[in-house]
Amino acid sequence: MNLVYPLAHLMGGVILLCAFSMLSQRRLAAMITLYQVQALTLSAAAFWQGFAQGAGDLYLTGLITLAIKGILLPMGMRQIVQRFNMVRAVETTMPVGLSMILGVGLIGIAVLVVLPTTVSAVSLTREDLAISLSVVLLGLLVMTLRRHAIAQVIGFLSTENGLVLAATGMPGMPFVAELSVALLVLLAFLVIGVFLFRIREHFDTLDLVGIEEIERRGR
Amino acid sequence: MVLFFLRLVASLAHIALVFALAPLLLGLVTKLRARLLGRRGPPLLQPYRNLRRLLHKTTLVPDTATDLYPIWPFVSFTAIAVAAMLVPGFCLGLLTSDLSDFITLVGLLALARGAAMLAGLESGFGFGGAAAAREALFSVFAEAALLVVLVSFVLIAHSPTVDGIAAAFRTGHIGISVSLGFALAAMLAVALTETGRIPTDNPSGHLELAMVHEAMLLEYSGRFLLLFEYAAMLRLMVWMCLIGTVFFPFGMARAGEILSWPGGLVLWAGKLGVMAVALSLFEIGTAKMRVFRVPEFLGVAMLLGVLAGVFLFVAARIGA
Amino acid sequence: MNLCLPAVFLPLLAAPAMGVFGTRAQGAVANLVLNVIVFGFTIAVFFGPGSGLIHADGLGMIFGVLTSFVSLMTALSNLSFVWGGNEVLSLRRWRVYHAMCQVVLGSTLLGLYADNIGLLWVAVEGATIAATLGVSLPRTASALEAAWKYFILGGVGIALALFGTMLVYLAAQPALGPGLPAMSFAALTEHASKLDGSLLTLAFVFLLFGYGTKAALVPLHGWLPDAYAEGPIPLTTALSTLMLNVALIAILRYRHLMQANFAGGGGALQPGVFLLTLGLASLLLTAFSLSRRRDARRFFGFSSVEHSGIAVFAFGIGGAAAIFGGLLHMLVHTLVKSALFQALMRGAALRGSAAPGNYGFSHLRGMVHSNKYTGWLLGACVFALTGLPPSGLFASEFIIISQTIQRDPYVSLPLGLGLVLCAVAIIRNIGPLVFGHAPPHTKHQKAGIGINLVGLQLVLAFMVAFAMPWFLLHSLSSVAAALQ
Amino acid sequence: MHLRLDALSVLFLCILLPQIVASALAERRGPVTFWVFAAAMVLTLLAGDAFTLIFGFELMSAASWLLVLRGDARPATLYAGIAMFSAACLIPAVFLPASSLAFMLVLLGAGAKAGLAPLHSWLPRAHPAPPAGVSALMSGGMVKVSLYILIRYGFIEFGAAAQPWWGSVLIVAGAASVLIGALRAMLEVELKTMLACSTVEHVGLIAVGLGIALRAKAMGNLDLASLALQGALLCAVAHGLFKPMLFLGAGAVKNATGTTSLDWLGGLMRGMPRLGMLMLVGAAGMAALPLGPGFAPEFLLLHAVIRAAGTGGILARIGFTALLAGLGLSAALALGAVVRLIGIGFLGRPRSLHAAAAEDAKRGTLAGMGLLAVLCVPVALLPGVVLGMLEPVIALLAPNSAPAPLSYAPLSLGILFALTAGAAVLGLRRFAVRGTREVAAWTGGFGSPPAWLPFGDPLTQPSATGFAEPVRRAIARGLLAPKGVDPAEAYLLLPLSKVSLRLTRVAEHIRRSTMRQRLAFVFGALVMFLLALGLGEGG
Repeated sequence: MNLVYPLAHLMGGVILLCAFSMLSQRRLAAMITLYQVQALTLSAAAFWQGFAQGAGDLYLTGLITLAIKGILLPMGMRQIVQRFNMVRAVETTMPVGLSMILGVGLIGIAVLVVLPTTVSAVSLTREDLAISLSVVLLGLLVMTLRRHAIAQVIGFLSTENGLVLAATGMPGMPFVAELSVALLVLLAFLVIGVFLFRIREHFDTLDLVGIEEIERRGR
Repeated sequence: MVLFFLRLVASLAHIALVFALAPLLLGLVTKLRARLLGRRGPPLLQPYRNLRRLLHKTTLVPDTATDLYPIWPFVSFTAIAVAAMLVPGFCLGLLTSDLSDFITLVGLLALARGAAMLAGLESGFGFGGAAAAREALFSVFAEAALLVVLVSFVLIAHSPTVDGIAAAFRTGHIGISVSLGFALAAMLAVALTETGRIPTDNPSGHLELAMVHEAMLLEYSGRFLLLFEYAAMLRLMVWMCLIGTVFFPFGMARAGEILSWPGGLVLWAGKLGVMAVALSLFEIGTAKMRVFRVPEFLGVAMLLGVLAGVFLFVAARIGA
Repeated sequence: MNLCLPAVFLPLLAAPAMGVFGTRAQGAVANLVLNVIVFGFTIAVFFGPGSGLIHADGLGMIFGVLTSFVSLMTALSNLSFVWGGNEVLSLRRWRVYHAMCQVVLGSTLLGLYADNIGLLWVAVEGATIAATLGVSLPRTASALEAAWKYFILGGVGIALALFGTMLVYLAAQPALGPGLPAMSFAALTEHASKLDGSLLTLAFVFLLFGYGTKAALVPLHGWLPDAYAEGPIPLTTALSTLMLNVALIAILRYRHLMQANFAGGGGALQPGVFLLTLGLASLLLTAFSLSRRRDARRFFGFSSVEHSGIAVFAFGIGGAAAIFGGLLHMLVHTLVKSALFQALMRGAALRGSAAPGNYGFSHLRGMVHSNKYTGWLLGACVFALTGLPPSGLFASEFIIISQTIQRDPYVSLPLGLGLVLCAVAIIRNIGPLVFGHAPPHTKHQKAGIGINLVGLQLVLAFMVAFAMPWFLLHSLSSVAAALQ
Repeated sequence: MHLRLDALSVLFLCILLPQIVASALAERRGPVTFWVFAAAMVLTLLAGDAFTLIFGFELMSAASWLLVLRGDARPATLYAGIAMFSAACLIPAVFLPASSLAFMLVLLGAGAKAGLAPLHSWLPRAHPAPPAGVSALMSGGMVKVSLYILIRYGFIEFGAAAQPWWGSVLIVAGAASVLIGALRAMLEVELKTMLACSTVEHVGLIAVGLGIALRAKAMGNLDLASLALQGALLCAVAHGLFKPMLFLGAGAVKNATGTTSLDWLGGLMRGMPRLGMLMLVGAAGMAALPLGPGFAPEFLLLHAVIRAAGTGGILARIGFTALLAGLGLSAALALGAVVRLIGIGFLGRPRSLHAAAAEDAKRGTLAGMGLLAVLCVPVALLPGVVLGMLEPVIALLAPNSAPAPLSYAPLSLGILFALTAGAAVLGLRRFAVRGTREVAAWTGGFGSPPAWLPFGDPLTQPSATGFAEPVRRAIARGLLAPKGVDPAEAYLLLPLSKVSLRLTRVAEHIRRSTMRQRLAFVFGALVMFLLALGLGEGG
């Protein structure tokens, strides 16, 4: 039997699982690990899709993903966590249970939105789409629920993973590699930004409350 | 041609009579009042004497008065005098009958009132100003009441002129209607206010704080005061003629037919006499009211006027 | 031949060089020269629209010229801004600043000329990153904060836009087959009715949110006021005019896809309701946010929110006339806004320094006492924003309102309410700002020759609205008809 | 953008032009804005299509707003708000088909700009702000332009769809304006504010006339319609003449004494006799006294009301009778206000050294006022002729109606006046003692004034406030909101401003939101949209 789609779905499922369990994690280190797993799975998925569709640039995408997201970024973030000794637990703004219920709701919405829409589309991309959409939404949810900049960055990164997943799932979509590179530039700036904030002594902690303080001062 | 001539004569006669009898009327009212109060009272012709005395007095002008000081008496007098020419007395169909629009009449009275108020303010003197302010307050309600009464007249008589209204009413088939009764009451109240009689003002009062009409003229003397006095007498005459003509038009002469004149004259004199008696009776019967009661008094009059209009409508519905 | 390519790539290629070499003065001059050349190219594009991935359709041509013109004006006023020593930046940052100006220009033009949805997305992303860097340049606490906000929110927007873009491809791919055609606006528009309508609708929502973030529609506008207020002011001009336009035009193009699909029975929803919702939200929230601003640049940032809201509203109303009104509104608003920000810069310069933080109304008030001409021009610019005649915006708003009445009378009530409230909130600042009592120790000074640029742009705005040259009228109306 | 000229626009141009000339004379080549303002009004009157009309109207608002702003910044915002509100009402209205909704919008838009109750309270604040010439033009001209739009759309454009109740609404609004305007004119102490209030009153009078005409026309009673139209239009003409005159005079007073507060004036007749005479003419018009320019319109309107009381059911009867009472009330109040203006301001003793030292107005002002005064004469003495000129307009507004001839003949009245006055003068010459003797006025029992008050102690003569006191106590308590505030402000503007304040607070709250909250907005909105989409497509 054809292994293409089952495997693709399996990997998609793993990625979604990572994104979902990020919600439940309280500690930064664990979130980073989850992200790493997610990225690695993604690169695998990219390779697999490239193999399945016989599209060369998907290999490139997978390579980039593996190298940068799977290895470099997690290392960098661990660095930050170590240096700014933030190994301690992240306080979330919302009890984990509630946030997970929200996450389930989001997945439900994603399925609700995607499944009826893609009747005519290639049936297989349908589930891929549902999965990647839920990954995107979950990432956004993490961004809005977490206080620490690192946590938010991770949320953003997982959103971006969802995007790449969708891109790889698109049958024969051109520019996938280019787009993922462009996204990477964005991520790079994001992480650099985090460094900037840390290096320059404007906010004694990355906790965005610092920013909000200035915001409160009016105007 | 003859008709026109007759009307001219009638008009002139009317004017002459009105102007000549106005002081007498005042004298009559004063006399009657004094008698009813058990006093002898001044002679009937006292008003004429007053006027003559004023003729021979030097006119004193306060140094704070402006150049317009002499104007106001003339304006006030002229407005009232013209009103007196317009309101028919003993006979209908005068030359001025077309001019005698009710609203014009109201306007003339307002003009005279305005001139008097300005006269009160002329020399920047406290009592005159206070009196003018009160007069302004009274006039607000008086004018409203008068206009409201007008509705029922015009709707019954289908004519806005006093002459036309009288002509319509004297052809008796309107009969006595409730609304006209209300209208009469309202009109009387207004008349009392306008002519400055008790209960709104006391013509024979001498306390500046209490006076309205007289207080506005305190700074005037000599011939200017004469004009004001004469205007006041004429005003009384005008109102009596107005009420007599509108509500008791029976027996009024026609300018066209000379034979009806004597009857008209007699009846007119009779009406004036009756009204003078009624007025003096009313005046001794009531006391002067506080300034801020007057608006209520006149407000009631206004309400009566509205009621008159409404009842007229109802009556029309019932009749139809 | 394709003249779009040089217009797009000249600034993009020059940017790295400018980022590395040159003093700040040289950078400013180079900036100006490049702008002049690019302006020439954008005009020449009318004769060489070209074809393929990057080519100019009517919309691209018109707004390309507008873009390069505005950025030329900005570059001109840039000279005095740079030489005026208004901004204290290290040389490195000056270089970055000039490079960023070029990147913004280039990527904006790319966004206008791109015929490929992916390319459009890349352009917008590049512009965003450049603008973020620019905003963070002053390195003040509030500037970094603003940049950070801008970056996070803009990043989210960009991610959503990418997702939408991919969905569009997915919707088109069955009909147009895999590969480039399924990403080309021309091809998509051609076969709009064959696309998968329901996917397209889903895509539109994401695109609306993605590009709506760039267009600063409520509730996606969170980044805007700070980003406007904290960056160097010439950049603010670019932000509030050029990038807004790109985003709006992107929304317009996708809206047309959807509308055409709906009309062709492709099963898409009517795009109108989404656009109307966001447009009205922007209008009404702005109306009440304006009234308490104490900083002029934040204030006018919010007014940009209002105006992009109006434009989106017009697109939502639909129909050739309304689209025409919306485009006209964008044109005029671009000119007026850039004039306004330049006038503000000159005014602040008269009051000492044009660096961020010197734009409080209390600091700028009574401008006529500093310089009569500047004061009156400033007043005229602010007044032009209210949309009362003789402002050019009157014409466009008039068209939009009349179309609203005819097509959708009920939404005209909130529209009118929002317009009135915004206009009142804007107009009440003119009195103090222009004629009020100047702060103590204000001397009457000479305004530079450059102040005439402001007048020039105002006059242009008036001309565009009331005495539109026939060819512009013709091409704009044909564009509107094509995109209805 | 094309122009048109028909009888209506010609009439309003004729109303407008003398004012422009007079104001220009008084302002002697006023600022550019002034001319833009004037030109915009003319453009509005000449407009041949909706765009031109709105353009001119808005340009007029904008220019006048700038003029108000230069005069006094405080009312400017309120004025701008009202102007834009009227724009927001008018622009839709001109596009809707003829319907009740469209007419109501026009009524709101034009009425707000014309100062019809309950949207009038900006007028007494904004009109006094700019220099006299501009105030004159705003009060005499701009208001008329708004009424022009009301007439044009109520009678011509929407004439086919007219309903009787349109007229009734107009009448009610007009009556309210008449009452409040007259009452406030009696109470205000500032000269220009008082004149502005009386403008509200006259706008109300015109509106009442128009309303009766609209109602009668819709009910098919064309003669009544034409009578009411005669009244309304003649009132517009007369008001357009005497009100600018009074405003110019007020400006001259301000120039001469530095104040327009009646409580600091007095005895100006000595210092500025010519101005005083011209003011008398205008005042006669404002008080609608016989032989003045204001009486004929009042006369016609009252007759129209009385005639209208005969039509319709019991409600109409009660309503119109009450309306008549209201008109009488306000007519007397207007007389009181005028007496107060002339008597306190120009007669009596000065209340301040400035007033004592006032010198007569400049030649330009006098020329402008003189021009208007001369134009008042035909309106005052030959209203029949003026009405004859109005024929085509009335034919345009109420087709195939036969206006009844005017039953008020000021000329013959005037002759009677002249005869009587002449007789009185001659009689006194003949019989009375000649000459007068100037004596010190009676101090009314007060002590002699201190030396530094050569014209006596101001406190010993009635003040404007005191003069209005009886009316305040007797009437204002009932009709105005507590503390004599205009009811429109107390019950309309104040609540609105409170609401907007609350909303502003909400907006501020949103603006201050932290970044996570802003992210949450985006995310929440997205989820909302997606949810709506999913449900919409699933269901």
